[in-house]
Order: sequence, then structure tokens, then C-alpha cells
Amino acid sequence: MEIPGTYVFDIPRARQGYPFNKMAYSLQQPVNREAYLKDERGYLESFGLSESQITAVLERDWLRLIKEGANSYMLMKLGATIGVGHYHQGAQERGETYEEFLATRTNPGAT
Amino acid sequence: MEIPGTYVFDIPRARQGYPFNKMAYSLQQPVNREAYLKDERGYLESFGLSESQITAVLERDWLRLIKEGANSYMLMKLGATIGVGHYHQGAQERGETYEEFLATRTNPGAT
Amino acid sequence: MGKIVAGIGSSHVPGVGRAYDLGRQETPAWKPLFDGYVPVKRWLEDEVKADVAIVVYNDHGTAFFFDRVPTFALGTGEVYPVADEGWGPRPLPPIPGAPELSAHIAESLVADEFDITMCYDMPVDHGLLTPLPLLWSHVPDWNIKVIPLAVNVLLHPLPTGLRCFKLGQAIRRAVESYPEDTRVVVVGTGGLSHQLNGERFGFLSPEFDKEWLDRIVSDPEGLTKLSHDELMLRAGAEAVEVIMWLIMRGAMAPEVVELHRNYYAPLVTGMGLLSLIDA
Amino acid sequence: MGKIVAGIGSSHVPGVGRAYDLGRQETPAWKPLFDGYVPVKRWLEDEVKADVAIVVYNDHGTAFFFDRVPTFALGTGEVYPVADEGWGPRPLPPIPGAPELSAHIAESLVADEFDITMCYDMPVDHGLLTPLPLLWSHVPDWNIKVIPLAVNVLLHPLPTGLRCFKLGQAIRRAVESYPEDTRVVVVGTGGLSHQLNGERFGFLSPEFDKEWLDRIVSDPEGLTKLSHDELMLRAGAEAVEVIMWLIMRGAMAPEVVELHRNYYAPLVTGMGLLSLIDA
Ligand SMILES: [Fe+3]
Ligand SMILES: [Fe+3]
Repeated sequence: MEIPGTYVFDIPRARQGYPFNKMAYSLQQPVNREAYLKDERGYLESFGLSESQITAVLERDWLRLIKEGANSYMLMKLGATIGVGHYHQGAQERGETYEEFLATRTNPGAT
Repeated sequence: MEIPGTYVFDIPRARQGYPFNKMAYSLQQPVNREAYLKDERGYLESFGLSESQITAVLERDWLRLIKEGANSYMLMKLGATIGVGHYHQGAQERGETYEEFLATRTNPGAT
Repeated sequence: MGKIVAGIGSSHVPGVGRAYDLGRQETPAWKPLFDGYVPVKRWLEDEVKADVAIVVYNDHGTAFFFDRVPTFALGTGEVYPVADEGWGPRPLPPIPGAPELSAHIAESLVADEFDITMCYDMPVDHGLLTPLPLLWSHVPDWNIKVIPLAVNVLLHPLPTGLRCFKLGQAIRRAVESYPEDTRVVVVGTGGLSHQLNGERFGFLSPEFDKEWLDRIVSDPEGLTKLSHDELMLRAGAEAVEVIMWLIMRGAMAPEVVELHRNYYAPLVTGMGLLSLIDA
Repeated sequence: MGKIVAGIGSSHVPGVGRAYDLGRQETPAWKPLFDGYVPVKRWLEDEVKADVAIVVYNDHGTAFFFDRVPTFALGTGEVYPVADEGWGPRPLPPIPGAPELSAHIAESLVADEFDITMCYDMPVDHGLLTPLPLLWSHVPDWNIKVIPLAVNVLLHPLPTGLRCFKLGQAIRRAVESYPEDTRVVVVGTGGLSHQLNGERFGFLSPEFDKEWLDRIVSDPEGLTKLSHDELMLRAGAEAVEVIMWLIMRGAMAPEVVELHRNYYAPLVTGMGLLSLIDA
């Protein structure tokens, strides 16, 4: 079943996103977060991301990454390293600004 | 059920042997085999083996290691690093010399 | 003999852990969430007096990566470290395990045809950690032992709701066949409605959540008939993790009594809390 | 449609791999073993013409350590590297996977209440590698695609024989529901009698082995009733891995025809070989 605006993380998607997700998984170690921040492109290349995935990371294009197999929990890990919150990522995936997104919430204070 | 001369590898035994087995598992990487051979005691200590397990390794006392939670496939890995074949280990576990052990076999050529 | 003395359902959300660690329990935005846990925590301490909590949760690509994804992973360790999920570990003490009961449950489940992965060594992430300090004290150390049971809800195919419910029933058989007197709470975590990916990010359904809270009490077998697709459609892609509540519910008696309930959905997740005892 | 076209049972022993790599196929000590595989290999190439082999084997603490031990681990990868088990990798090309069929089998098994661990990335050890070059060609590359299915036979509790047999039946359902025309051989590896630990190291039982080879053909359901303790007592502690043959046998029809058989027990392992087709 297709649900519009939804990217179910299944085996083919996990295969497609494997290098990106492995890269983001590695950011659980502080030493890797430092290495990432020191040389972003080099770090991405060392995990074998496709050029399209690298561009998407460098452009902070979260929806495109999701479409290319990124797992949303891995986006969170990358976001933590580069200082982009998950609700900011989500707002962009919705095609909204962060403020627009918060305005759709019942109690935006609970971030 | 107890089977004489048999040490079934179960959860409590795996817990007891964990540091030894983790050490032996690491010897799958050539760089670790080198490090082991360069400083045997230091390598064993770095994995947190008990003093009794360390002594058993240094004395090549395979049966004692089995009794202290070593898994037999991990003994094989350690044996490969230090140049002791698994049938030699097994002969000693039986309380026999290698030659005595081979004499009990149908076709000792198949080593 | 082992005994299941209570069942708890609770959402798990990283933001709740952050708010807890920052001491935001009384802020207007968070009070409606944290207040719900206060009577449950008191009840657990004063009346339930559990020795062990089996916490059913999912790892979020923290201890397990997509190279090896177990459907069901049971902790057998003496202690479970607090994970660094990418933003530093939470300031909580390591979680003490219950290795003897774990080993017994592993034996019982495998004999009972559940194909678990046995995990001696794994850090635990917000899936397990979010509800834990809201239910038990950790100052200076945890006043509860924990057996983690991690369920794959990330990489489809996921276990069916029915399989989860049956696993809960098997856990009850395992606990009840444990020879030591041991009081066990089963905590099912996850959900309720939320979606964290795509243009549909932020999808929420308070109607679904209310139905789930009602029916997990009165009609869990009916809930096992909801397919993953139906759950994702009605409650959001990540809401499919509510299947973990069915493991908790399967470990309870067919008839249960609901003692506590809370619900709050301020942002992107319908956060539910429920406590149950056998009728 | 997918179709199970043959079943093979084969022991796996590191020494066989070593002898193969050293070209000892014709030495007196090894000829009785290797000769048994020659007609099977020819038959596989000329008549069976399989596309994919599902190889049921156990990892020997190579890809999996005792921190995380899956009961059943199914490969979903595009390729499986040859492991360095501690004495250097064997000079064999990496093993090509069959990721689409793997994904289908994973979906089918999980829906069918088998709680597998999905493995995208794992090296394979002698458990899988021993029989492979004796059954298929690897020069210059493998003429078979492989789906590894690793079974926990190292860390007790182990899956029951009956559970293994049922998994085989579920694998058959999975293969037969695959929409592409695909010819699949299931290889069950391990055993036969041997023990590799303790004062009882080297225990062997040709009687047990003969009974196993006979009954895996004619009475597999009877074999599922043998407990692990009985298997270890009668055939040696490590012989318990024969339960993996029951997965292969479960994937075959209730009635089968035995086409090839070989048996040789020179040293510490009763090495059996059997090929089966549906009756
Ligand atoms: Fe979750
Ligand atoms: Fe084996």
C-alpha cells in the first residue's frame, strides 16, 4: 500500500540508503562527530555515499535524503551533529518553515 | 542433563567466559594477532580476563579454559594465532598426547 | 514463583527525556505529560513493589544497525549502558539487569518456538529510557532491575501484531515457570500516533489513540487484526510501533482492570500512559 | 514461480576446506570424502541447474559474537565476503547473494511468525564455505547465488528440531510464493557426530550417523522428537548442529527420493553427504 508523503523503510530502501545510514550511525561516537565537522565532504565520501546523497546532505535537503533511503532516526543523528533539530528537518520535509509547522501544533512549547 | 567430559556452552558459561571469548574473537583481525604475539599478557589483560584465565592461557591449559567458559571455536582462533592446532588442543583435553589421540582415529592422515 | 504483577503502556519520545533532564516537569508545556506519571510511580513503589521490569521497546538504530536487525532481541546482561544516540548520553546510571531471570526467559521462549536474539551486551536508547525514570527512581541508583526486549519496528518486514501478542503470552508462561519468587512488571513502550518521515511528517490522530487505549484494555485480540498498513495509514508510519503494547497486553490476563490513564499530544506524538492489573 | 528443486545435506569441517585449498582431493586420506561430492556436483550442474542455493549453516563465532546471538539469521545482502576466522581467509571469490529473493523470503517468514534477524552485511565462515566449492564451481566466479541462513547451534538455548523443521516448511512456502521463475536448492549443513570440547573431545558414532542419514530421508518428523540432550549424548556435543538438516528436510516434500549418499569418518567428525529430490 502507498501512503502519500510516506516512505516506509523496507529492505530495498535500506539497501539504497545503506552508506548514508551507516555514516549517520557512526556519529554516535563523539570522535566521529568531530571528524565530520572537521571535513564534511571527506567524511561523507569515506562512507561511500552516492554523489546525489552527498549533495543532499550538503544542501540539507532532508526530504530528498528520505527519498534516497535515509532512515529518519539516522537523520536525527546527523542533525544532532550539525545542529539541526528533528522538528526543523520535519518542517522542511512538509514543505513548511519551522514557524509554519509549529503553528499547526497544539502546544508548540513542548519541543 | 550432565554428560561426562562435556561442557555445554550455555548462557551462564558464556557469561563466565565472556572476556576470554571476546579476546579470542578479536584475533580474527590480523593486526590483533600481531599485537597478541607482541605482548601476550598485556593483550589478555586488556580484555579483562580473570587472573585464572590468563594463567590458563599462558600455560596452554585448554581443558581449564573450557571449564572457565571458553568456547571451543574461540580456542581454535587463539590456537591459530599461537600455532597450536585444534586436534592438539583436543588431545590435551582428553588427557592424551597428540600421538595417543591420533592412534584412536580411523584415518589419522585426514588432519 | 515468578508473577506478572502489572502491565504498563507508555510512549517513548526523545524530547521527554530532554525535558526531564532539564527539570521542565512543571512547565506549562510539559506538566500535562509528567503529571500523569506521578501517581503511577507512587503506586509502583507503594503497592506493586516489583523486582524486575521487562521493558518492551525498540532500538532506534542505536545498538543495532541495519546490517543485523533482529525481530526480537532479549537482553541477558548484568547491566545495560545508557547509549549515546548522537547527542551525548543522558545523565542516568547504567541499568541493572536480571541475568538469571533473563536466561530462564530465553530458554523458555526458545523452547516455545520464539526465535529471539540473545543479547549479553547492548546499550539502551530512548526507547527504553524515556519511561524508566518516570516510573522508577534512579537516585542514587535504580530501584528496579530491567530486562530489555527490543522489537524491530524500523526495518520492514515487522512482526505482526498477533505474533507480538503471542510473544507476550509466552513471556507470561516464562515468568510463571521461574522458580524464584519474583514480581515482574511488563512495560510496553512506543506510539501512539506519529509520523517522522516525508511530507506527512507530524501526522497525528487523537481518535486513533483513544481507540487504541480503550481497546488495548478491552479488545486486544481485535487490535492484533490491524495490519501494519492500516496502523500506518490511520496513525502515521512510526505509530506502527504500538504493536509493542500488544506484547505487554499478551503478558496480562485476558481480563484486566485499568488503574491509570493519561494522554497528551502537544507536538508530533500522541503520548499515552496506561497501567493495568489482572482482573 | 520459485521452486525447490533439490535438497542436500552436508557436513562442514574446517579441515575439508584446508585440504581442498591445498589440492589434497586425491590423497588416500581425503579421496573417500571428496569423491563423494563429484557426482553430486555434476548432477547439480547438468540436471538440477539451480539459480539459488539457500545454505543453512551455523556461524562459529565469526560474524556473530556472543554479545548478540540470533536464533535464525537470514542474509539479505548482494554479496557475502569470505571470512577470516583467525587463520586468514580462504582463496575463494566473494559469494554473490540473491537480494530480491532474500527480501521476499524475509517478508514471508516474518509474516509466517518466524522471528528472523535480517542481515544485510555479514562475512561467511566454514559453516557455509565447506560444502560450497564441492557442489558448485567458483572459477573464475561462483556459478550459483547464495542466501545464507545462519542458525544458532553454539549458545544454548538452541532452537528445537521441530522448530527447525517448521522453518524449512515455511521456507518452502516462501520460495513457492516468489513470482519469478527461480530454481532453488536448499543445503543443510553441519554434523554429523562429533564433539569438540572436554575430556569427551573426539566422540564419534557411526551408528548414530547411519541412523540420521536413513531417517532424515524416511522419518524426519521422528528425528524432530530427539531432544538436544539426546543428540549430544548419542552423537557428541557439537553434533547437535544436525538440527540444521531438519530445516533442509522441512523444505522438501513429505516423501523424497535419495539420489546420492556418502559417509566418511576419518578423524573427529562423521562427515555425511546426501542429495534428495521430491518424490
Ligand atoms: Fe520508537
Ligand atoms: Fe558447525
